Amino acid sequence: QEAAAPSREGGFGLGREALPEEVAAWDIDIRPDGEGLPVGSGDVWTGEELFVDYCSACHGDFGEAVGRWPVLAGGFGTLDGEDPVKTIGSYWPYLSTVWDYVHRAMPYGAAQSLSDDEVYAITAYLLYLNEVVDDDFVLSNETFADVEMPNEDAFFMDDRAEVELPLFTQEPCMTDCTDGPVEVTMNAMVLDVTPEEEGAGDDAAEAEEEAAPEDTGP
Amino acid sequence: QEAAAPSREGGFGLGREALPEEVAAWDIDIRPDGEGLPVGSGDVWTGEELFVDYCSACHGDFGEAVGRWPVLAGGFGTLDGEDPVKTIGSYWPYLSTVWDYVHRAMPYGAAQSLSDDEVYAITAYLLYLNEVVDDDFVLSNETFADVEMPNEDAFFMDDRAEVELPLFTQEPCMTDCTDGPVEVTMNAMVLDVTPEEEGAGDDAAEAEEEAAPEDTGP
Amino acid sequence: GAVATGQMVHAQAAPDPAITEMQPWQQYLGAGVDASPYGMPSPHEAHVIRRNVPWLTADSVSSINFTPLHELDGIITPNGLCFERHHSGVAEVDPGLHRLMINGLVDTPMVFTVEDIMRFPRENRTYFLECAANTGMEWRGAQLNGCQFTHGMIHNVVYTGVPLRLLLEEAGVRTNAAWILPEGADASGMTRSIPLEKALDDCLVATHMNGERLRAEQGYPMRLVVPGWEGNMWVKWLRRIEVGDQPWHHREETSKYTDLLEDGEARRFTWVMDAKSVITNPSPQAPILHGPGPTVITGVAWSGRGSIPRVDVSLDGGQNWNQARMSGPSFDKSMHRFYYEFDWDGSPLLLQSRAMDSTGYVQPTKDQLREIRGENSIYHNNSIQTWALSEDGTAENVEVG
Amino acid sequence: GAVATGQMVHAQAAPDPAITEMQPWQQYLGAGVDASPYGMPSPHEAHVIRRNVPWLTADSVSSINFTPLHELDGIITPNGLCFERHHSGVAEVDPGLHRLMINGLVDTPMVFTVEDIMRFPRENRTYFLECAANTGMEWRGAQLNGCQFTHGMIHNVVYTGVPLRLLLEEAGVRTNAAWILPEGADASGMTRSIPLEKALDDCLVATHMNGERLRAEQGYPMRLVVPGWEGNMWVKWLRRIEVGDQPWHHREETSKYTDLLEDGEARRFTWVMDAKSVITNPSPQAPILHGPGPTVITGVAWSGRGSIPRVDVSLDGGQNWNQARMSGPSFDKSMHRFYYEFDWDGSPLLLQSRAMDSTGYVQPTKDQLREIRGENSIYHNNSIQTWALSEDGTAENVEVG
Ligand code: HEC
Ligand code: HEC
Ligand SMILES: [Ca+2]
Ligand SMILES: [Ca+2]
Ligand SMILES: [Ca+2]
Ligand SMILES: [Ca+2]
Ligand SMILES: [Ca+2]
Ligand SMILES: [Ca+2]
Ligand SMILES: [Co+2]
Ligand SMILES: [Co+2]
Repeated sequence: QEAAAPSREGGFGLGREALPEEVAAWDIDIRPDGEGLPVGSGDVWTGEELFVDYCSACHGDFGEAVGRWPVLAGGFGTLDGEDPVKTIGSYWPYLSTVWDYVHRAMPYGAAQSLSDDEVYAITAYLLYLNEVVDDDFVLSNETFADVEMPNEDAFFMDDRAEVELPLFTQEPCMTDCTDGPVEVTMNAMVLDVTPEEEGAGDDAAEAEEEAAPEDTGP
Repeated sequence: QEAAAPSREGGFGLGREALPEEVAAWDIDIRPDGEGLPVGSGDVWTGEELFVDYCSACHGDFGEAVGRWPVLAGGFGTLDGEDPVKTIGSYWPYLSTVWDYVHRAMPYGAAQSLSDDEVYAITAYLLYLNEVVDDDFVLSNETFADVEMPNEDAFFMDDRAEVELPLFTQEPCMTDCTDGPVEVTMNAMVLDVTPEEEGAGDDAAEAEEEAAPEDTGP
Repeated sequence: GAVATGQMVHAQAAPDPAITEMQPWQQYLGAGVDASPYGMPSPHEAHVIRRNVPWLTADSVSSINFTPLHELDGIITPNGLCFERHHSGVAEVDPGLHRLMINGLVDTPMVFTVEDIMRFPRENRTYFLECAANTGMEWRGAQLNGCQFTHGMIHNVVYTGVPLRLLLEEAGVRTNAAWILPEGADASGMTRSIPLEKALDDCLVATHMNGERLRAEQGYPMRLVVPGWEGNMWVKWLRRIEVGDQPWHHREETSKYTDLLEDGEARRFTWVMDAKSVITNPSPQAPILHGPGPTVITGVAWSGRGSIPRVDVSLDGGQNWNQARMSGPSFDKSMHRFYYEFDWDGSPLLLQSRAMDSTGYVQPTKDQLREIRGENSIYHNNSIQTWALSEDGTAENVEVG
Repeated sequence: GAVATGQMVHAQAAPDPAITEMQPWQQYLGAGVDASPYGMPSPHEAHVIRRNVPWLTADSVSSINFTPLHELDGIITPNGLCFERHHSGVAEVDPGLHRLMINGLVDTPMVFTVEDIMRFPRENRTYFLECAANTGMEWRGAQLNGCQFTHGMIHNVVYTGVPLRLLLEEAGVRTNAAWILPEGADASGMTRSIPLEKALDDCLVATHMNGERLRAEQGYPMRLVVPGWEGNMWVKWLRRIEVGDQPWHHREETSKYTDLLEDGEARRFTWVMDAKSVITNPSPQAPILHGPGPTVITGVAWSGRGSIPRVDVSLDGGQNWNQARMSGPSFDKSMHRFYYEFDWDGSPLLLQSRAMDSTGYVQPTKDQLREIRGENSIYHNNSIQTWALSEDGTAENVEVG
């Protein structure tokens, strides 16, 4: 590999200092400890109204989702089953992520169109839908720290280095590696969910319900 | 560099033997020693008629060329001057090249449409235009070997290895390499023959006559 | 046809008209040099395209398409065929209005224009970008019938870019800094937390791919390059980098890109892409049409931990293995091409490839991975793929046991 | 602006609306993954195209266009921008009707289909292809104002192909064979004589370029690759290879591609491309727009005799030289990228680059070449190029003395 492109002592003097207004315009990220949260608040009922107006067309009135749009509520107790339903309530470890994401990216197609108070209200409603708060809850920059997300402790740091690497870093077998000849145990052609090369075969669409694993989208 | 893709002793057994008719259909190349020439013949006057019909629109009745199409005749004594005119007569070392090229590629846009006798006749006419033969000459596979091209002996094998490499393979100078500061001696903008990036500036077209060096096409 | 090494397989009864008859292109003039200022593939290759799987996502805007690996060779993915994954569609950024801001734990918050970025020293590096969800549809069994769909969330590109380190040095990183948060200018405002150590090591702010400016769908005018790490982190349309002392745990590193295990617990921050390989030819979309005899098996392999000195190929579903021939340059965290030439006798085969990377890591079987991770983790399926080749040369995505 | 190393050059009076106002792409959805099955560059890069010089040739069909070197970075030329040189236009060959014949001094004359070729072992190699006439318009003085036109008859591509050696072995080359004559399937029936030694050494019959199938204008479905040798020999739409004991002295190696010297004699068979380099940025089509201060000079260098370990850059027309920084992989007979970063003080400069190849050959000045070759040889002008950079950042093609 070639040498890295050289640094210059004291920098190159390129670019310019960002003005405070500019940083304020773009610095919208929120952290689990609440860093980044603006002053503001919103209650569950206000949130419900906003959600029905702006969100339910895709996510359903109760976060149950319409069609294949994301499910936002429920799914408790499914994570260790056959068909895990990962929602804000069942899966998300931090409340800050909800506020940050709704504010930055939703409603889909009109990102950053919600006011801070609206985001507080919608987030409160999403907590309510997920049974994390009662219907009289008011989410604000001040109550934010009181909310604990149910699944926070289920996350742990990548441990592949300890758990997998020793297993998978061994001299590979070259001959007679299996107990005799191997057999086919499952065929993709049985499922028939692959898009056809030519024309509009609607096999795939038909197969959706039966075959598409929940939430295997990238 | 990686190792070369491996040969296989006795070959791979891929492809198939070409049939004689197939080789005959494609094996059209002619060599200076006449190898490849079909039996046939044509005279200068027949050649003139064919040339006027099929070739003169681009190359002119006498090979003098129309516009920027290639000049095919004349140019004698120009090779060591300021504006060399390289034609069949002034430059080409071998007669076989004329036969091969006219047969393979001309007339431009209707390649390989001429019969062998037509190619013999046209080639005879091109030799006549270039003062290599008299007007009663008949070119055939048999008279072919009698023709000597005037400039044959002017060609010699690439001698850069001996003439240039020793000169240009020396430790390069890094400081004070010239007799003091250097000056601009010629500017491209004076010529103004570069196509414009936007729009149809016709500077280039205007500049053609004055600036385009004869025969610098690639 | 009979297998015949070292002797003619076919004999020709009559002359082939493709030879004895003059084809139009041998006689008439073709298009001139002003016809295609920016060229496109031959019309005969019109089937070589990115394809999407409509049922995978709710719409085609927050969705993915797939690189046609089975139509490519060597290690470079042409820009027009690099798979796309967007969360709010292709941002059509006007480069004159694009800015890159660095803020947070820095001495001076900074703003750079595209032109500013082009004044820094730059590097040229070849890296694969693999979506962590590549092969994700295959955890529970053989599902999609074609390596474009099973393995096509990957591309391999030569980037030209400025080391992120130089830009961070320009702002002056504070001593308590430990993480960065790159952010995209698209409507999804894509963000990921990346350890500062990686940011200062080999990340690039890329402006060019495969020689030309970045394509819009790959982040024009600038994207982050995070060598060897999952594609979602390679933030496109990069507009801001915040420096901080803690990770942000944003949506793409909590709701998504965490790996759910069978007991309901989940790995987070699984950044590195494990070593992986796939046979691209033959494969379900690229059957063997020539019958028995000399046959080229080829495929690609890569590792987020280094290079790929070796790939093995099995014809019998993993019982026995043969070392493949590696071809083309071997770069760290880049795709590698392998070939295995053999005489096919026309009998059914179970084709597999197995990559070994420069750390000695050997690509596992799907069962080995399932043992540790279950079937619900979606991401990071780097297991060995099996294609069942039948007597007629067609290939199918299967599992074996 | 003042030159200021290590301190902010610009201060911003008022907030930049590009930041404080929401841009449409930050809010609304862009195109989905089904919009561009084969992608194209951003509309903002629509000026990055191959260009031709209408007055150079009688028509645009037997003509040439030029790679926009000043818009590219790294060493790969994207397929859509590889310069084109045709003698009868782009042959639109139907691959199903394409054949490759080998005849002449062989044990068995052979016919191969495209599919047959794909069954041989193949290699991946990166090579430059330079037309021998590249820079040919500059022999008598500075003429064309832009490196696209002065140096753009070159591209650098990763090829996948079968060693020609394997195909010749299949036919069985007779002991008296010494030359081959590759022939194209286009209407010019392009032919060149190549020594058998080169044919058996490193020539490829290429089927892919930069990962995908060859483009029509580059010889689809197969072209000859003749590493380090002049582009005219890389026969496109390759349909036949005759093996013989003498060269053919065909039109492209007598009338053309012979180098006329001042005394009227001419060199023939000048195959190897000498070491060469050019600064691509700044250059006449790519002025410096940012004013004084940190500036990146970049360019490309190559040699038909090996690799390029070193390029020097002069700011004063060749009086003094500075070693440039090489970047990207260094392959034999491939393009190399160099950078020279410096602080421009805003004064006029005379920019030059000088390549040194792995054999120790140093790129000569134009006067050095003229001394030996005169001004009439058209081909093989590998001399040092000068750009005059003025105070306003524009650059002009000049000669110096
Ligand atoms: C037109 C459809 C649509 C509308 C309306 C919409 N969303 Fe979404 N939502 C989506 C899509 C699509 C995604 C996934 C985006 C991606 O690919 O990253 C999503 C993702 C989400 C997620 C993350 C889900 C997860 O599991 O990671 C949340 C939370 C969310 N939306 C909340 C909202 C809220 C709140 C609103 C209204 C203010 C809203 N959405 C309006 C389509 C919509
Ligand atoms: C429509 C224009 C046109 C016509 C008609 C035409 N030619 Fe040409 N000729 C050309 C062009 C263009 C070239 C150069 C082709 C190339 O780029 O290789 C050429 C090249 C040649 C050359 C080689 C010139 C050199 O200096 O290398 C010869 C000889 C020639 N033509 C002979 C003929 C003959 C004989 C005919 C008629 C049978 C003919 N041409 C008809 C356009 C034409
Ligand atoms: Ca922040
Ligand atoms: Ca399970
Ligand atoms: Ca907790
Ligand atoms: Ca012959
Ligand atoms: Ca002279
Ligand atoms: Ca003689
Ligand atoms: Co991960
Ligand atoms: Co030459």
